[in-house]
Amino acid sequence: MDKKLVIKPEWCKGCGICVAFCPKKVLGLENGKIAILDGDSCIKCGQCELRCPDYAIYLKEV
Amino acid sequence: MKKELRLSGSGGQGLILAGIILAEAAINQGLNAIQSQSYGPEARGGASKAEVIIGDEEIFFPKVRKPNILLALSQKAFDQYIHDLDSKSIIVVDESIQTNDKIEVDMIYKLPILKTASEKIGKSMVANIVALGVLTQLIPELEKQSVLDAILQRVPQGTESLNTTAFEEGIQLIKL
Amino acid sequence: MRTDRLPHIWCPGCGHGILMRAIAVAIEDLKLDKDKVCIVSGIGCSSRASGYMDFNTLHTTHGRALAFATGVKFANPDLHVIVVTGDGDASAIGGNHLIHACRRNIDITTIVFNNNIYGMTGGQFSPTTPKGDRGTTAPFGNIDKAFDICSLAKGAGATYVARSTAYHANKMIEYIKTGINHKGFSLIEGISSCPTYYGRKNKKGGAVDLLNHLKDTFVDIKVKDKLSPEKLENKMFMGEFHNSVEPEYTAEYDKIIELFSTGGEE
Amino acid sequence: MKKNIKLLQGNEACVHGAIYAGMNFFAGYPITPSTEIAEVSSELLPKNKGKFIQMEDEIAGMATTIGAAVAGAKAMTATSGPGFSLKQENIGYACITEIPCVIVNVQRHGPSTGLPTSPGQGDYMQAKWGTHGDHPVIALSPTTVREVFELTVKAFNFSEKYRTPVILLMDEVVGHLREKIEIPEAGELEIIPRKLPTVAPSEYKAYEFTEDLVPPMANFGTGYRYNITGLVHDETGFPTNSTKEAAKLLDRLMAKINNNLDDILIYEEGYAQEAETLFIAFGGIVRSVKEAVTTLREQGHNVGYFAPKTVWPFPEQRLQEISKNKKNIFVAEMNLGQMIEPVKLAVEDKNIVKGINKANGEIISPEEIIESFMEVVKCPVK
Repeated sequence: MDKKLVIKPEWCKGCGICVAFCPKKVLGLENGKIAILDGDSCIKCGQCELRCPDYAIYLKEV
Repeated sequence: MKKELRLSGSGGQGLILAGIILAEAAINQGLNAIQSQSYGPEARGGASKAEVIIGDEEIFFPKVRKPNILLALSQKAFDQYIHDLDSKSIIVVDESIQTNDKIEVDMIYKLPILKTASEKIGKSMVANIVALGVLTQLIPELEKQSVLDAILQRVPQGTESLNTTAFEEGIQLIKL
Repeated sequence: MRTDRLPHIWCPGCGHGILMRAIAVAIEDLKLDKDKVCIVSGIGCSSRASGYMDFNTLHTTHGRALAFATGVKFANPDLHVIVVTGDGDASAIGGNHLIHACRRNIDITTIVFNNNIYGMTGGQFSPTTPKGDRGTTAPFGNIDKAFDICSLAKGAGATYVARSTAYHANKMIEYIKTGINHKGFSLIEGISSCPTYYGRKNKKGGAVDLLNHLKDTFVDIKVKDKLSPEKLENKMFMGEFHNSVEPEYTAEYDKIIELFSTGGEE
Repeated sequence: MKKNIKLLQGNEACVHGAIYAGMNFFAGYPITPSTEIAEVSSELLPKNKGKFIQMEDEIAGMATTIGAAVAGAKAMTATSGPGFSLKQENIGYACITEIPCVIVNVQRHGPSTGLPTSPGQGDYMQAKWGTHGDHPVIALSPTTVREVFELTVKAFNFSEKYRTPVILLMDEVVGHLREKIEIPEAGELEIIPRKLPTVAPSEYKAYEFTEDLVPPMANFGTGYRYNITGLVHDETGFPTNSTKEAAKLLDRLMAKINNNLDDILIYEEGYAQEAETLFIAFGGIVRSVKEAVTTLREQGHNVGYFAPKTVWPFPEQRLQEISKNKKNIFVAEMNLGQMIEPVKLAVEDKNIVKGINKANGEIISPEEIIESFMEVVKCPVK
């Protein structure tokens, strides 16, 4: 089953945890909110989802 | 009819149980009765007391004010609870207790209650039941059988004949 | 999750969100019936978790979550009762309830969100604030010795005791699952992070720094003996500290009912 | 003929009454003079498939009682002065979360440790105002052992009917007194069950504004997943900071009690309407008042008594009605003057209200009541 990275900027508080712990530097903050900067590099490891305190980023099964 | 009783002695002599038995005997006969007792440290070794009021009407105030009968099985209890008596009161004390000759009451019975329990029956713990025999003689409103029934309801299983004997010996101690 | 209640009230970068997710994932993985799960919490930042989780949720008074939970569990042992509490809630004002719930070994899973500070009231030191650290009520550094909540729980008789951190979230999920399946009192301490008060007050950095600190500081108790003293310097331990099988409270009481129930008064 | 007649202590009768009412859970902590309630519960509950737990402290005793009620139990706790103080925060929690439960307080002399084995009535005001914030309270106070049984049943009924904690405000006089009681047969006294939701879980609003202002309560574990919090909450049960919602909630909590005073207020009267002098008392002191009234009437004095059994809310309106023609009103209580306050609020001419007070651990005797009366009657105040 394939997975897709989904973000919910409206829940994001901009702490930067996902950005810091993403092993492939996929993520960034834009105007203090989560943004996918380089979606093609994502390896779907789920490190961002595991540690996002605000449930603003997750892998969705597609 | 209203009878106020104060049963006193040292903690552990079973006088609270004796008070409960008297009250139960009374209500089993269709009378009213209430029972209260001393709580706290004095109930554990000092001078403990149980109070019983028996009557044929509703009993409001629950405390004994003028005891018709004071039972005392220890010197300390006698000294502590001798107050409030009047010329109509009856005192029942163990023979070991020193009473004051100046007390103005109707009657003082000095009886070998403790000795009867320890020597004649061989169990000092039944002194309260011996005392119940004495008290039953002094309360004409109470039937002997209903007191005995109440005793047998409350004492531990297997001690029925021992307690029946103690009760009968108590009755024998006082011939009216 | 009650998604209509989100976003939650916790500050940016608060470790509590990570730990709450761990509980939700653990319950989902175990496929528990949502109607049979009861989350009980006390007062404090951690205790707001109950409001966001879609189960039977009971947000109680400060320190008393375990006492309320004991009533819920004892009255209905079919429920999975999970207590979410904080370091102050569990070990200061609720310390007495904690040790006695451990002692009874009642089948409750307690998850302590330990951020080493009172966050809700603005950053006062708690019983788990390390000695020397600062809080708004310890402006010159805390002179109190800190509690080790896991040792406390084990000493008091809890039969499953584990610790993980907001950084080691997968381990957290694993221990919570073991704790829920464990028949008896289980306590899982989740070391959290408070960038707003603890991090700022003690100049330990922001959300990312604090998580990195957890990553670097905590080592699994299993490898403790394999590491050299130099490598263990300034390290703290996580992992499963205790797991034993002992009679569980509600089951023991059911035996009394079975033996002595007469079906009628007297 | 005498099959259900027993000699029971007030504290024992409380447990028998509770089990009659359906109590299946007790959590508490031993404290004189209420301890017999815990002891008898620990024996009778498992025999009746109920549960007893001795908690680590008084606060836990209250919390666990509420927790059990949330899970569907009919739960009770029992305590005395110092323990009642400790329970207050969680009593307030039960008020705002509307969790039915019964709290027995066998009053002893206070403050603090006071005289642990001696009676007092100094917790009267605390029963109403002990926990912080405005809140509804029902408190019932029995005088006889039979009344302990009946009012314990009432306490459970009121707690379920109005979803509120109910306090059984006993005192040591009644708690430790052994007296004749005829235990009611099953079915003789009404038992009110919990009002459960009838709607589907998706429709359920835990704190809905129903017509009777008492929302149905879903027990945890029955498919209705909802949130209970001591924070101000809206109809859904979730916290809100809205001042409008805060006022709305508190108004409803008060109104659900105040709209039902006809049902809740219980009192006993003797010659109360006709008498020139009225004695007012609650709990164990009513016994002394009734004896004093009997004696005084035999002596030709036109006296009567008014004894509230529901002591909170206070039966203010009834007292107002019967107090119109009075020359003197005496309030006898084992404290330095607490129930006298609501009495004064109800009575038009405050000058006729006098206290007979004793706060030394001793019950007020009928003689003391008669003496107070004689003093006033001989030299009446202007």
